[in-house]
Amino acid sequence: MSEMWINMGPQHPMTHGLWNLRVRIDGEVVLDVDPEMGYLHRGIEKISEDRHYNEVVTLMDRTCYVAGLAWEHLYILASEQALHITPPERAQYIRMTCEEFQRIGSHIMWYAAFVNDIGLMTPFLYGMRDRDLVLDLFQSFTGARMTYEYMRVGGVRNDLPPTFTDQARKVLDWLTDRFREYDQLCLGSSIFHKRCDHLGVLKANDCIAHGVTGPMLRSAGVKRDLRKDRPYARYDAVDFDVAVADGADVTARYLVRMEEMRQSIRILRQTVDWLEHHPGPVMAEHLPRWLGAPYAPVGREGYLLKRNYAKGVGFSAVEEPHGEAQAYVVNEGTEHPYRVKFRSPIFANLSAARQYLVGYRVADIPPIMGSVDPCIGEVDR
Amino acid sequence: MSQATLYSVSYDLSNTIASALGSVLPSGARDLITSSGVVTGFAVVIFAVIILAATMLNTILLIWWERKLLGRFMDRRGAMHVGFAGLLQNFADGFKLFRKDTVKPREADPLGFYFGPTAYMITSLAIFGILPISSGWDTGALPLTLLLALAIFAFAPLFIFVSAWSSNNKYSLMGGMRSAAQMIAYEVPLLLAVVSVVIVAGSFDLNTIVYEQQNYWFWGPLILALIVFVAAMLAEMERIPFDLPEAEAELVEGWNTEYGGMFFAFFMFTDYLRALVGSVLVVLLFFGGWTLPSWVPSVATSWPLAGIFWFMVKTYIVFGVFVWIRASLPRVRTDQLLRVGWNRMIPLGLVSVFVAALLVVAKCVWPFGCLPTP
Amino acid sequence: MGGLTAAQAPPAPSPRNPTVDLQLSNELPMATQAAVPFIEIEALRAKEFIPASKEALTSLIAEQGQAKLIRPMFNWSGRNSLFPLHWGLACCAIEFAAAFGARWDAERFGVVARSSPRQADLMIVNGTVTWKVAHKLITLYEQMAEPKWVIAMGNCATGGGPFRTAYSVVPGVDKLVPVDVYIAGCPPRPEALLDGILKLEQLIRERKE
Amino acid sequence: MQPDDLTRVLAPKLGENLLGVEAFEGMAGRVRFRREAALDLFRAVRDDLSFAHLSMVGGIDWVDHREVFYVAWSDSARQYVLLSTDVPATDAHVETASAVWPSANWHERETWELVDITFDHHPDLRHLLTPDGYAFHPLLRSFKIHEPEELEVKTRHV
Repeated sequence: MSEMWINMGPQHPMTHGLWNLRVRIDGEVVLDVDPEMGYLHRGIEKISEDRHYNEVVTLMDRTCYVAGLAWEHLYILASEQALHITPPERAQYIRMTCEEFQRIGSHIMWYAAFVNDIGLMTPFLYGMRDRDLVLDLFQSFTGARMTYEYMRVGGVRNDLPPTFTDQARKVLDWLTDRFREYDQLCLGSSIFHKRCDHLGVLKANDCIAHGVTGPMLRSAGVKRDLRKDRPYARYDAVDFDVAVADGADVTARYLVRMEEMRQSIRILRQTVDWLEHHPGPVMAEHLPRWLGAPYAPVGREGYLLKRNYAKGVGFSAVEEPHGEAQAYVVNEGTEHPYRVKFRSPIFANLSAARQYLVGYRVADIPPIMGSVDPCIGEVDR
Repeated sequence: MSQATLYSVSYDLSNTIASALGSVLPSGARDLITSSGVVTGFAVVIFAVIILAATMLNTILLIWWERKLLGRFMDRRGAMHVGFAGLLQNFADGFKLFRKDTVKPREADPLGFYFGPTAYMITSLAIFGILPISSGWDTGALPLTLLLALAIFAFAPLFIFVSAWSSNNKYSLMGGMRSAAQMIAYEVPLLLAVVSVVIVAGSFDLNTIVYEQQNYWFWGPLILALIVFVAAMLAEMERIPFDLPEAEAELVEGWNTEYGGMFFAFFMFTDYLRALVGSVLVVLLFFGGWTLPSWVPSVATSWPLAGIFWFMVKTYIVFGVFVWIRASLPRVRTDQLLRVGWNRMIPLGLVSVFVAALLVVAKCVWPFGCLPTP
Repeated sequence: MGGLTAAQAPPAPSPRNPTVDLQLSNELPMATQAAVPFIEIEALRAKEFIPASKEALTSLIAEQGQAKLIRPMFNWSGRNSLFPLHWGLACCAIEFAAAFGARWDAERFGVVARSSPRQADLMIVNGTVTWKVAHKLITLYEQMAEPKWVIAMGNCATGGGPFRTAYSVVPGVDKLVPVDVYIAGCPPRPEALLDGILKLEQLIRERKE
Repeated sequence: MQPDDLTRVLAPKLGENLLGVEAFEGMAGRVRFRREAALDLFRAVRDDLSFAHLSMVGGIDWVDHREVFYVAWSDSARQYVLLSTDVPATDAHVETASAVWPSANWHERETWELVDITFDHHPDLRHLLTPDGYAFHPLLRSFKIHEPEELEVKTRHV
């Protein structure tokens, strides 16, 4: 068979989203790849310019739809820096709790999609089943399963319900057992090791040169986690380890993500304990009225009075489930951000696709791309 | 009381119809209708129709069985809402696919595009004409039924490749090439496993093979052959972990990507038909066919059609194991699959042939017992 | 490389709809994909290449006095076995996947996702449709064999949703392909998706085609 | 690492092309430079200050001029640094950073198509997010947001 280009996407079971991987193959060997993005480009950075600070939160949920709360957190941190607002401590703990639960939810979603890529059908269903527990927990205090609109500049929208801590502990206990089962289903199978060991190798130097972050970087042995290296919210107050592996291959990424979920459970046990014993306000005081409204359904018309408050530039970086996400918010003294710029970790991880795909086989593309965990919403924005 | 066989049933039916027709026809025509040649020919047609209907019904039931079983493995229920417990779901799918348009890509070759799936289904259906399902329930005319069944079974990669090539789709082509490579590679270990059974039984006739298992079923001493046979059969049936030709993750739907409507129904149907053949062969070769061990009280086997009943039960259990494997294993890669086939399965098959030869020489093996004396 | 000739050149572009006018036809404006060979579709009904069966079928239907038996059976089978196309656009795709999970189990209703458009009856547009993917969406729709249905899942597919004002977003997938059922929600819960599918079944039953 | 440390290393290398280093909350500092010295600055920041990881490249349209900013991370200092340069709106181009940091490749493609800033000597300056041949630069302030125009709703042809 001579060389040929095949389009894997935009409608292809491998893609987990809307993108096109153009692959040049010779027989079954991959010679070259060219990711083609932009099929889900919704112009979020542009329409943010037309929205209030709190209204942009709505878009953040949809930017990365499997890690909505992490992206809300990212944007809120940058906005608060740009607007010179400090949230109360309880709000910070609630945000941490949200982010860690979101990390578990996102990683379970990754697990479900990834095992489906290597042909395991049952764990997909198990993953979706267990993820629903996390979503139910979110639903108990945000009212939504996936798009929460929960965080606000200066705090969070509402406090947690009184039953939250008990439910959260139950979910954590259940998940601890289930992760053992997940490992049995994957690592216990020699076919899994045959498929995933020494596959999609991206060494630490290449990772750093191509801007790859998150579990992919940690799987190459680089111990970088923004929660440790540049603590935001109250991550300096909780105790956890950074998950690292050596292989730089698909198995290593699997191990890193599974370990991260266990560490998230460890963090969550601490934050849930803290939340149980420290009631308090969840919204900063002395906010401008349009920012402080707890349910913040601020229409454009009623609040367009020109106010005079300090300009500023905000920058935040968050260890999102997929890697390092960054936001850059420019505040020019109006109700709308002047410019919002986001850095998506998967954007960088996918841009290095040529480094970790070329030389492998067509059958290896789904596991490798599955281990990258692409979420196209945040790539295209 | 002579046991009713499928052929005797169809012959009686044919005879009844012929004499009924003959009584209303003029004498010249009556002689023709009731002549033994016409009655026999008609009996063969009835015979074929019965087998065809039973096979189709069984295959559709098998799909239902897989869907329900797979659902239970996955902590859900599977088809529920069409018919009782979803029993009619597959009929709905079938009717719908027959009604749907068949879209042929302009660049596709019409001959191969339509011929491939049709021949694939017809050849696979033909296998059931010669497989015995109970004592006397077969054509009974062939001493080499097993060999013939496997020969027809081996046609499939050709037709798959023809249809994949002529759909003019890159994914189809890759799926077709994988399929051909895999099926041909696993043909050899499959036959080696079968040869070990044949050596012990001393015959290619499936009736004889079942008869030879009256003292002990062959899966015990020939466990190696069973493993090789099941692995090779999984590859031939293209089921997980060997479902590379239709590996959903990378090759959209594999070699049937371009097929929709009726021809897609042919493909789906034939896949399960072949799964049925695989399960039936496993039961016949290793699990005593329609017989039960001698310690089972005779009340279990003394009623009519008991042989068919137990045969079906065994077949569905064996297929359940295939579904279990599907629910719990990932998919392997093409090169790994071929390497396992040539490097592991063939040596194992040779060892099992050797074991079978020892078994024949020893005649009696503890704890299984002795082979029946002819 | 084909490229654009003068005759094919798009009309003056607007920032919102940068591509040429999208029409439902076999001749798609594949301006951005001139180099990629493009399989054009030729619909062949099953009865056309088996004329005998066509004759038999039509006479049978005629005999049955406008379909006492055949049509209800086909209608029953069509509405009870809807195979959606397996593709994910955006947020709703996750809920689409959740609907196949253990808690909702869409397979109870005979809904099985197929990866190939040839084998799908139902296109569930689960997410925001951008102008860049509009061509691909129409191509996929055309690749599906009749009879086919479209469900617009979520606010984005229904009318643009929160991205309605964005420059790159199609304000509703019904501007590209005919839609049978709209499901509200951002994203709709899996129950809502199942409800939409059951609504479509009802629609097929009432249509009596 | 403080802004003074940045100045001490960068000033001898860049001379007058270094416009200043400001403090920036949560970062090592914000380095303003003239675009002529872009490559020298990138090399100095990567090699001498060990900011080996370029995270983000973005552009801002300030109507009268445009700003390009880069965010880089240093594993040894565990800090980010922000580099920014102004380019005139009529002649918006700057040297590519992808020769120094390969990760800049896609970020610069995105900035080129959305903010209309050309990156000289970029290896592969194609459209990334917008369709090929898209003639607009949506993140410019002159590109207005408005409700979509009415389009014809497709119905099923019976």
